[in-house]
Amino acid sequence: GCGGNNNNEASGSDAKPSSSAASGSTGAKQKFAIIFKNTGNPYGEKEMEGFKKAIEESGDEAILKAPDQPTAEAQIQMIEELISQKVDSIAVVGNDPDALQPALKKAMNAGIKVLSLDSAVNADSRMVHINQADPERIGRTLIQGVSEMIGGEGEIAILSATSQATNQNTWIEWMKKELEDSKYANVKLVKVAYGDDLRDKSVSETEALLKSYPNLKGIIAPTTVGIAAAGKVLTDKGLKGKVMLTGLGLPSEMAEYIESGVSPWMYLWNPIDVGYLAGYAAEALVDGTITGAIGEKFTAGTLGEKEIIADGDGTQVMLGDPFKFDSSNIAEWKSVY
Amino acid sequence: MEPRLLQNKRDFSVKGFLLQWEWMLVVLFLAMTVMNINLSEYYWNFDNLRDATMSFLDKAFIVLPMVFIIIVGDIDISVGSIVALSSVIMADLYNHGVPMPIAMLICLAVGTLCGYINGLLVVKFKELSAVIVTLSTMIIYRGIAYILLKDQAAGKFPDWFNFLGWEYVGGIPFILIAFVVFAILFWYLLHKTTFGRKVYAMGSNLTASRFSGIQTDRIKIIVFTLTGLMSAVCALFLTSRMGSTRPNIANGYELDVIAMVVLGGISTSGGKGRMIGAILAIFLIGYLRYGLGLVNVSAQTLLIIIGLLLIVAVSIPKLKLGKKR
Amino acid sequence: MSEFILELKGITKTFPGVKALDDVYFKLKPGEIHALMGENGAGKSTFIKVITGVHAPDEGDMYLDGQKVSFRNPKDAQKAGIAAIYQHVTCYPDLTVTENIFMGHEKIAKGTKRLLWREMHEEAGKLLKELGASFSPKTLMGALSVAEQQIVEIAKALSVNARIIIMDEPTAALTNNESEELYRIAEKLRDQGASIIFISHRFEDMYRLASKVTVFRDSKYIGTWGVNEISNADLIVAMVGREITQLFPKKEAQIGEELLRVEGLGKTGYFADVSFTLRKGEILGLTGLVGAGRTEVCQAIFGVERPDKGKIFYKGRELAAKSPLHAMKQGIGYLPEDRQKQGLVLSWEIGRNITLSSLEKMSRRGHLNTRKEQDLAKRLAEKVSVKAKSVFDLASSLSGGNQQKVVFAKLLTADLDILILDEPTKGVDVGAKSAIYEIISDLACSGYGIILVSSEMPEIIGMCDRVAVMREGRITAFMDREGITQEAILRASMADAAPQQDQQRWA
Amino acid sequence: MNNKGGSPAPTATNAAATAGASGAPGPAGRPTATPAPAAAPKASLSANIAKFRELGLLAFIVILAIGVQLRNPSFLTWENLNDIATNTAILSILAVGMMLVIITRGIDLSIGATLALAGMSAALTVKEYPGLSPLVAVLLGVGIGIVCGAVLGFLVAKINILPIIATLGMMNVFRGLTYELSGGKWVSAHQMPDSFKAIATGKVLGLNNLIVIAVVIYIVAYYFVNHTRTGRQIYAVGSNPDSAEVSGIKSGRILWLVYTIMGGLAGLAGVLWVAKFASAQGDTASGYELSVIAACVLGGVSIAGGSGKISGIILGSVLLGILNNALPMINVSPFWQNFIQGMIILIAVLINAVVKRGIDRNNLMRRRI
Ligand SMILES: Nc1ncnc2c1ncn2[C@@H]1O[C@H](COP(=O)(O)OP(=O)(O)OP(=O)(O)O)[C@@H](O)[C@H]1O
Ligand SMILES: Nc1ncnc2c1ncn2[C@@H]1O[C@H](COP(=O)(O)OP(=O)(O)OP(=O)(O)O)[C@@H](O)[C@H]1O
Ligand SMILES: [Mg+2]
Ligand SMILES: [Mg+2]
Repeated sequence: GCGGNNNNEASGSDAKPSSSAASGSTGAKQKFAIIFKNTGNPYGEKEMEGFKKAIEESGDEAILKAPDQPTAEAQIQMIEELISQKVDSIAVVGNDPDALQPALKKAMNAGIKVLSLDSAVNADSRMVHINQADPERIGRTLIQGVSEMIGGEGEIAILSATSQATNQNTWIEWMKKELEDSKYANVKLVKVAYGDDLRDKSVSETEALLKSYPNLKGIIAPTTVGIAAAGKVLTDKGLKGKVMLTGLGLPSEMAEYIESGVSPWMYLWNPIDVGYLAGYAAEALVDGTITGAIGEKFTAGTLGEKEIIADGDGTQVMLGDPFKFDSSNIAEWKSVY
Repeated sequence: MEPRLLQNKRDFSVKGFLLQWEWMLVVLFLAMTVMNINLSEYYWNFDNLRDATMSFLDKAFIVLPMVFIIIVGDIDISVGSIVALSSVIMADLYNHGVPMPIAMLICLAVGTLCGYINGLLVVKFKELSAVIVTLSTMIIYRGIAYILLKDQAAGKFPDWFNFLGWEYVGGIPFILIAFVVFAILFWYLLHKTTFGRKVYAMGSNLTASRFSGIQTDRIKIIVFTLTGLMSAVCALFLTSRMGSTRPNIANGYELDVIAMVVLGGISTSGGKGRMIGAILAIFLIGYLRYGLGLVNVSAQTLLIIIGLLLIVAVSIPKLKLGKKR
Repeated sequence: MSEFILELKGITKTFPGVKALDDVYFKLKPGEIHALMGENGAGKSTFIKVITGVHAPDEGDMYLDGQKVSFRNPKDAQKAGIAAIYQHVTCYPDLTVTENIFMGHEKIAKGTKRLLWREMHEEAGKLLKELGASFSPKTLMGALSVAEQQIVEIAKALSVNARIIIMDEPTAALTNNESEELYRIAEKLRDQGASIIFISHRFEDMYRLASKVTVFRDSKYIGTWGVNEISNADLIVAMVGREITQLFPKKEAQIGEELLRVEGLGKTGYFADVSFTLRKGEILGLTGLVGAGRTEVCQAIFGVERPDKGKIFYKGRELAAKSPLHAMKQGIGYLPEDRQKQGLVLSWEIGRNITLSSLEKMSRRGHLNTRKEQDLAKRLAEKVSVKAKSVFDLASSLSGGNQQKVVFAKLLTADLDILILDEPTKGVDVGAKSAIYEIISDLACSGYGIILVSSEMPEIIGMCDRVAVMREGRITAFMDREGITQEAILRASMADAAPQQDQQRWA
Repeated sequence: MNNKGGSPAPTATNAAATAGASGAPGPAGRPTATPAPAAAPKASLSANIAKFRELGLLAFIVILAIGVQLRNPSFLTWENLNDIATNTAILSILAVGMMLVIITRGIDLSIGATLALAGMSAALTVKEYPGLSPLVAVLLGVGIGIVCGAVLGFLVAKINILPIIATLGMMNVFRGLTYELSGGKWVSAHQMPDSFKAIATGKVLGLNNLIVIAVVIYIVAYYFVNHTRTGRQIYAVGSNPDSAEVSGIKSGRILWLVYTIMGGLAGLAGVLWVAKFASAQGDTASGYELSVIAACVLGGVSIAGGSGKISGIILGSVLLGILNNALPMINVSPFWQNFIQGMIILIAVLINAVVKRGIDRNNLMRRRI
């Protein structure tokens, strides 16, 4: 069996001097870790910021980690490090839904509460998932949005992240489902392109879309790098108003193009809130308030009471609907995240 | 002409012995250990040290044959892609009903084949350097992995497959035992056999080796093939640790592997270096990362530290031995 | 103004473990050609490098025109008007001949600092023409043969208009008529007032050119004589420290059955229609001008390159060596012409070099027995009298001649019947030369068949039982021992003898 | 072998001086004539091969372009060609520096990181001081690149660390510094003044600034490597470092210079990149060094050092640029793109090698024996 549980005597004593603000059930600060996909990503920074806020509101210690490359291998290594440190909980934004399973199971066997947020790991490797928004709602809303922008008819294309990205792929599935509705009879999805979340590749792909489909009316880019790169191309080529752009993106990256009208509006949730909710869910798991079972409830600080609901084989907590950013509110958000 | 007698003994100089690269790695290793013990109370703990090896030893399997390739004066930057391709094919076959043991054998075969192709291209097209050849096969092999698996992950392996990456034999991680066995084999091959001697000769002077009756082409092909095989071994362990696979696994492994080889004192211009150095480097980097990870040093700081370590370690001996005209 | 343009006093230079120069003196007058001689490893090349600032001496002073100088790097020496041709060709294979010649002193436009390519090509062409070279200055250096590269090196030294020109074995890779061009030029330079230091193992060179000769032995200064004041025998004694009675110890070997028969061998662009036989105990000379294709023929037999046409019969069986290993297993050995690039791993110990081609013999199922290896290496190194402290010395620390002995020792590890020796004495001193000739003779007596490739007439005449002369890829003449004369060989190697035009072949 | 029938041979007295133990000073016989007039078959031979190398690549590019054009008629349009050129400009600028580095037998794996660091610094600066002239931002980026390059040059030239190790190590350091500098944040389009973004969108004579900058760099580089002493010394150092030492070339300085130029170009590329995409991230251009090396290698720059031509790397960059542009345009499945790209690179270099062999052979056939 796994050897993670052999040294229990160390877990109670905390060698570092605990601060005066110490609270929590054991009297010592408990340790809550979050692992994001990779470092240097402002979206992730905001999520970790929200997580840290929630943990510190409870008087505990937050450990923020992110590997330099967005790989599952690196996250496994970090999980091992956290198990060695005997943290109380690990929240992870998975780079792969399945690949972390053995490592996360080892953590759970060692008594660590495990949850995922934003990008889910599979149901077996977590106790609960914090979902930023319902994938179905996201997919359907994006199609509704683009359809409205192009007046209900014309060719559209999707510019995604990598062909492997789980979140994006789920959303794209739902987009396709929504398109089956007869009211989109005149809306035609001509291509799903992948920009790999690289600026240069996203730009080439956008340019190729524009040239291969001269009648293209709209682009949906459900990823920050993609939507910003597409915004840049449309701006530079003077296609504002001719090709519509929407999708999911950070307000700060997209402010320029929303203010200029290249993208009339787009959606996103608040990553700070995602992290914040995950922080409270982790606290609740460690406290024993919840176990991750359907129907349990906990109070998530300023977000109020949240309930655990079903999600396929597993369970999840839903943050809410994606937020719509347009020229009326972008100025206020662009400096926040 | 009367025969002049030659001395039988090698000149032994204490200074020369102590100035060996490997000692420097040992010193660095000790310094790193002391530092880590001071940094984190969790570091000096048998279970932790033992489990840490499980997460950094997968690449180490590729370091072993890469030592040969670099001593021969070539380089292989396609290893990460070979890991991905062999792992993806194994998972794909298993998901299509091929029994796992057979899928694993095929994984090894695929890696071996990829390595063989690299070797063949390098040998048949001498006007191209190994960098170019493996740069293109790097893209191609991973490309095939993408074609096979598209955006899917493949996995749900039988439970016993976990054994490779996660289980212990007599309290020692299986991966560590496997690594030690391979390390001894490769050490022996490099330092105690004619094959190893020929590899050094080729790295020092390829033409002279050929004129001395060494089948240089054959040896190059063998060395590349071995690297492919060991990449597949890495694929087995890595896939076991991840429990599933995707076309993008082991991305960037080539640079990590080469960094370890080079830190181990193996010169990229060929002909110089020892296996023990590379092995020390594996553990040095592995435990350094782990120790700093225990105190949650940020990824960017870790990058800087590892980068500087590489530079500083390589500079120290150069600074000491000023060149004499 | 001093009587001497260059004077060195008490120069000492130590390398780790080797005292390469020990209290050495040297004086050079303006307009003098001064030969510097000595056995392999006597320190000649090192001495040159001290003069040109490549090495810094540990002790001793250097005076130029009576002024004490010390060069920190080769550039300083160049500025002071000293040009050198180093023993081991130091060229840029990827650059053109012109660039090689003008590297370091390019012609540049006054204002813009632009390189004046046309002028440089023209001048390089002129220099090459003067040296009798037939390649264009725009050729890439790497495409030239060693001999041609040597000519470029000479052109390079000429192009700087130096007051002191140092030539370290410039003729080692040259044939007689190329050497002759060099003599002519050296004399012209001398007449124009330049001083020349000339290192060579060929007495011919010294007698032909020099007025003074300085001898080093075992890193020490032995003496300086006028060339006409010292007898040949005394000079050899000065160099070797003992008398050498016979330079060509040709022994009569029992000539036995046929070992090798080559029929109509051809390789596109290199050689064609090469046929000869070699018998047990026989020494077959293969001579000709540079680029005649001798090396290519030898390498084709040894399996380095595949011939396109023709057959090779070894002891009556047809044999097409697939690789050097294959050839060696059959019993054919080859001593390459470029010992540094093809013969040795310079960064290795002597011992490992010697055993490199016969590792299988010292191993069981791949496991190398290092004791056995060292014993064999030591025995063979002693047999060919390598001058070193132990078999653990690095090959790179040996002088040219001693390196050649190590390559020779390598050949002796294997069980061979046929030895192909490609310029075995190139750049080897008299002492070592005679030792090598002795080895060759002994090997012939013990039943080896030997192909001796050489450009040196005396060597060919003194050693061979039969001679084949090659010109432009074809064998133009065979001579038996009785019929070998310099004139005959020269006639057969020169182009104008036979009317080639008619039988022009597209091999 | 080049003796034309008429050239008179030296008389036999040339070799009259006998040598060896019995040798005595012989009479000096002068050759009656210089043999063989300098003919130039070898020069034209090797020159032709070198030229053909580029022609082969050019032919490959043309065939590829025609193939793509048949699949998608909008490929060979002015707009698309302009896009290709714009998108390839940064790559080709970097290729110039990389070529110089490779010629000296080095390699620079750190350029992606240098590019990111310089780009991020420039972006942060214009974010703080939006009024700043874009020229200052460019200079800042170039300056930072030069510093990075100079550090590398120091490690390689003065401390003698192998380039692959020095740049591998510093790649990590530069990348880490970029993250530290930005605190994990990006600089977004709305934080950059229009004047800054105009660096990459502005036009001169109808051509995008990036193209113009690349062309200027190519002209300067061509002059530098072919017509200046320092430029040729770069080749000399790469071709044979030992001889370079002996002929008094300060190889250390040349190496230092080469890495500094590479750094400066990477810095420039960083600013251009950030301006072009209107966003600066910590992981900008991560792994881009491989594309740049591929461009050089495709263009015939020899990893063994000493050789490489400006015309070659232009073609190499163009080939990569076309691939990046064309594969999405001919509707290749994204899953096949990697494979096809790798195959085309491999086939291009293999064909090049085979063609060169054929030419070599052909030339041998024509030699008279
Ligand atoms: N760089 C070096 N390091 C160590 N030893 C050296 C070095 N260069 C030369 N030597 C040693 O110095 C001695 C003199 O060598 P040098 O090359 O000057 O001899 P030489 O007279 O030119 O011989 P040859 O005629 O064979 O060229 C030799 O014993 C040689 O091994
Ligand atoms: N590096 C090279 N590239 C192209 N051709 C070459 C090269 N070296 C030699 N050749 C040509 O090959 C032919 C045979 O050369 P080879 O070196 O075999 O002659 P050789 O008689 O052995 O001369 P040497 O006296 O220099 O040893 C000549 O025509 C020569 O010009
Ligand atoms: Mg010498
Ligand atoms: Mg030859």
